[in-house]
Amino acid sequence: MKVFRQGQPVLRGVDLTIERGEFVFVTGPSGAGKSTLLKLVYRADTVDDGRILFCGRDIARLSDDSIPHLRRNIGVVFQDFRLVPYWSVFENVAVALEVLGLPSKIVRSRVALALERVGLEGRGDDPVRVLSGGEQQRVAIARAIVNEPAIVLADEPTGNLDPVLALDILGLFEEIHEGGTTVIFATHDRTLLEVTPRRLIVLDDGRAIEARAGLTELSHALAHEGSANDHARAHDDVSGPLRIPGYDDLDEEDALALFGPHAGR
Amino acid sequence: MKVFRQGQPVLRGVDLTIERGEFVFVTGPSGAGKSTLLKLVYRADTVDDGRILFCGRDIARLSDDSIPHLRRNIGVVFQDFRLVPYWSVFENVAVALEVLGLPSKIVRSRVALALERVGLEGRGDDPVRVLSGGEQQRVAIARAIVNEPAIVLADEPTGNLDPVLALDILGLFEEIHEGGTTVIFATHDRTLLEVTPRRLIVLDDGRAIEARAGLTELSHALAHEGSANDHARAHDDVSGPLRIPGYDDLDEEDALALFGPHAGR
Amino acid sequence: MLSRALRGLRLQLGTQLLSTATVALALLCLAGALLALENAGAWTRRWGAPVRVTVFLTEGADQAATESLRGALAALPEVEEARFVSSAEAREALGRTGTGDRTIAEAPVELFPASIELRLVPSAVSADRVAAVAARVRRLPMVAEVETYRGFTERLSGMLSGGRAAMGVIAFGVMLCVLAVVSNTVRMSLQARMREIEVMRLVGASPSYVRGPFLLEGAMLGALGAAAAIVVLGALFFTLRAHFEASFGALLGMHPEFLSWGVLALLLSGGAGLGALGSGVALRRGLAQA
Amino acid sequence: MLSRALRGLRLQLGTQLLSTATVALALLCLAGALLALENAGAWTRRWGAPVRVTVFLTEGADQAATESLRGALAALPEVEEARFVSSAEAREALGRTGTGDRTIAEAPVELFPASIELRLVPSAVSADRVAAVAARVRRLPMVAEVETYRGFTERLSGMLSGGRAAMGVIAFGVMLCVLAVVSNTVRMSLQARMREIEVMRLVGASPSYVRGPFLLEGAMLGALGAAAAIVVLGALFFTLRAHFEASFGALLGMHPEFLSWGVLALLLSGGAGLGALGSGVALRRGLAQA
Ligand SMILES: Nc1ncnc2c1ncn2[C@@H]1O[C@H](COP(=O)(O)OP(=O)(O)OP(=O)(O)O)[C@@H](O)[C@H]1O
Ligand SMILES: Nc1ncnc2c1ncn2[C@@H]1O[C@H](COP(=O)(O)OP(=O)(O)OP(=O)(O)O)[C@@H](O)[C@H]1O
Ligand SMILES: [Mg+2]
Ligand SMILES: [Mg+2]
Repeated sequence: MKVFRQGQPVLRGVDLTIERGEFVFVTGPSGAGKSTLLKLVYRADTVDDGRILFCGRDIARLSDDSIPHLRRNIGVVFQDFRLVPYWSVFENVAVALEVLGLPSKIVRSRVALALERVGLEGRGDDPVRVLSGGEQQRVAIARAIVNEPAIVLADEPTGNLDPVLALDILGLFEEIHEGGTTVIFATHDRTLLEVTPRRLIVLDDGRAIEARAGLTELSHALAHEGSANDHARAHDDVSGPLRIPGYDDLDEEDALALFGPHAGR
Repeated sequence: MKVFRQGQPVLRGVDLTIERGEFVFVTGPSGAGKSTLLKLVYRADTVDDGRILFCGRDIARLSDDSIPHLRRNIGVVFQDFRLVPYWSVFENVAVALEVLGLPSKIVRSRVALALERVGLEGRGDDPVRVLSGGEQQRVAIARAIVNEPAIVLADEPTGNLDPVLALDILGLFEEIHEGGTTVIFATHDRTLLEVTPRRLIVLDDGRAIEARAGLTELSHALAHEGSANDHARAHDDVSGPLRIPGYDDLDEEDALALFGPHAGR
Repeated sequence: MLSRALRGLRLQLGTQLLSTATVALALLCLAGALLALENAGAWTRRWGAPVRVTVFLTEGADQAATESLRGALAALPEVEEARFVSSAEAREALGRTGTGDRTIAEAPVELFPASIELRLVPSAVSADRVAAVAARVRRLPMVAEVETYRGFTERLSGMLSGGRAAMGVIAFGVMLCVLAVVSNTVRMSLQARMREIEVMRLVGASPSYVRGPFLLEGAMLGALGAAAAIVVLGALFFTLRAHFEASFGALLGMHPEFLSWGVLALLLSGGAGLGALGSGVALRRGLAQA
Repeated sequence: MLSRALRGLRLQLGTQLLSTATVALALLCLAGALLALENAGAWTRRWGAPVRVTVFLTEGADQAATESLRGALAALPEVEEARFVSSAEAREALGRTGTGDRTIAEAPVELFPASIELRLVPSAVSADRVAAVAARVRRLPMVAEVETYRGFTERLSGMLSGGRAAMGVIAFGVMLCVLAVVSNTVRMSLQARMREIEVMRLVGASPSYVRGPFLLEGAMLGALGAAAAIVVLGALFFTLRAHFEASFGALLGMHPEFLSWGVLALLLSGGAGLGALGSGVALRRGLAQA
């Protein structure tokens, strides 16, 4: 449960389990708490009540020292991009590898690859300040995927892209997902929800409703407040854990440091 | 014509006339130059070649002293919001009225009205830093419309909003338009283009293609590169004027100062 | 405008306090230099001008003639006071200034000629004028010699005015530094707020509308810094003066004075001006960008 | 890490230069205070210790006995040099130090007793030790009186050590100010770059990874400021000294010295340390937020 304003919790009674290697859409009206949910996962914010489990560990109770290890395994596309305006495109993407201490040769080749994947080849030297909205968004995406994290959290990653490019980018996330990465994709764009029959979580009024088979059921779920649809489950006001279980591809040392074999629930 | 990179002009051969009180959609792929086109109109950027006429005056040749007068008649929703993070919602909206020197009582009531129209009543005291993406976008919209300008330029004003809210906001712009305001609305969102049969300008590869009747023809135009469609006109590489003629509702003194009767073409 | 300026100060209180502290330190340097300069000036006036002339009388000059000479000398416009010093008094005075050498005190009185000590009006004299008076007096019958202490006075005066010039150079250098620092500080504290300026410009604020509160803010910041500097310097000065009055007073032969009200007012307004100037410079950049 | 720090310096060159200038001014104050303190210290040592003793001989003391006395005095461990001053020499010396009074030069030689001037080893003496020696010497047959200049020396010494204490207080105050200003300046120049810190934290940089280059940057900035301050102070000092050597040298009785290499190194490392400290304080905030 997360409360910002007295008596109006943003998220309450959210009880979700996201399996390793899943691809989940999160949607819901503006201000429903999508970004807040993602923030809780990468520990930019902490829950007021309840638990978030990642590999059996409660993220909310991670020590400050472990947060960097957590974040290195999570790639985030921020809704407001969070780029450094006076850094070049290259520097903005490379920073995600540099913090891992990789040699600059590897950094260069992997950044170039990531920029190519988002369609920004040859723009590496421009300062991000001068890029168009869509281009900045793609820089943010490149940064999130460049270190091949275990989970990618994408908060509205196609909001500034035209439909064709949005589908391309969705394809990119699908590709990443095929490599075993878990993707949590928050979006408003119904077109995207329509094209892929992925698991869908609708946040509304602080609750999570599940709609498993795309838009038709979503409309249904929204119209009937999730009660008439047998795929959608409305939850009580009881806070429960959001489970995101362990991954094999965590880098060994971090995984050990973070999720030791004796770490209980 | 606007050139950022040698040999690759962003806009070329754009020859548009937008009538007083029109409602125009501008669309096109990411990086096509939509934001740049709008920037040229509110003089955040200047053309390298060609003219932009507003009430018969060339905006590109306005003296620096006249720019504020121009901007007071134009409300802009910026793609990246351009809000001051540590100001409250109220202050961010009120600034557009304060620069006009309006008394604070009027400022308060008009800001409250604008916030109500975008669905943010009661959020006036929160710093915008803590707002969700969609809420920030609505603050930006409120600021653009609060002083009832002659033209509203909206750059991707629904990118962070859910479909229902996006339609609401489109309705808000329609409402403003009905009051005689010219609206230029840049968007990627096909749903919005579908619901209203407005004039549509597609920017692609530096040229402007007109598609007058919504999405069907737009798809057509995109597929055939604008040549097979008789509503769409492809232009030569010749730069021409973008005309935005005079409005009656300009505030008298500014209009005089800016667009004196003897001001030629 | 004032309310907008105050709002700015309030919102960025931390940063503003930091800049005020920096400005205060810079101005403290300046005020300190000025203080030293002003006191050095007073000292120079006190010691630099030839204000003392000793007229040595011939041996056995009679009492009445001596007295009439003293009267005549006292009547000169340049002379403030003329005092007769007898041989015995002279011996005693010399014994006092010596380094405890009792021998002088035991020397026969005749060794020390009587004299008339003239104290001149400091404002009325120049070295030339004194030399002319000395030449005239020297020709009188009872006068053995006239000592104008010219060498000593000139050396001291040269040294002091040299010191004063050095102080002036330092004060000027400090002033330049302070100007740079104050305007830089205000600039830095503005840099964090470029977004505000940009937004105001984008919604159609005229440059002067944007500039007003920021200039006022800079001026307030500068004045505050100056006030803090004055308070600190004053506290330091008066504490130290009370403590070392005796010794330094004896050494310098004068009472060190704090900065005059005029200079204080100048410092305050200078601080405000510098703050506004710094804001102005910073704004020119910010306004050009937005 | 160095390359990242250098990149930071390069990207924000303007701001960084501004802060360096501010740091330099602040450290200039400190270095100036230290310079004054060091010279005052030297002056105190030079004038504060009773290093001169005059042994006045009785009239008509014979040459051989005087010479043997001189030898005995010179053999004392505290005495560096013992010099015999004849009556004629004493008269001449007194005439020289006087203010042009020719009378003394004409006084009979007998008035001025012969003496032995002792120069003591400054490091070996204390006021008590000198008093003890004086008492012992005074009991010798040929000695009329022993002058230790005690009153004068004590007053001067008290005054000087008072002045030195005042300087120390000022230097300490300046140091506190400088500490505040340097760390504030580095903080301000960091504030514009919080976005960088935030981004690095969000992509999983450990606090120490973020901190490293910023600390290094702060240290380089502080050291650069200190170097600038030293260069400016040095230029000022040597120019002024060359100019006023003669007059001040005569007045102070010593040759003013520039800061020693040790103090210079201390200043440099102090500047670097302060810069790093300022960065550290700023970062603690920044890291807490991100
Ligand atoms: N730090 C905060 N303090 C107060 N309120 C907050 C804070 N952070 C978020 N909120 C509020 O919580 C609500 C949910 O925010 P959140 O960003 O999660 O919404 P969202 O689902 O991402 O919406 P959008 O689609 O518009 O981005 C919003 O009303 C927002 O104003
Ligand atoms: N100041 C600049 N310097 C260099 N290139 C620039 C500058 N401003 C814009 N560009 C480039 O011009 C192109 C058009 O930018 P613009 O912002 O107009 O695109 P857009 O149509 O708004 O795209 P989007 O839908 O992604 O917002 C982009 O490739 C952008 O990188
Ligand atoms: Mg959000
Ligand atoms: Mg754009």
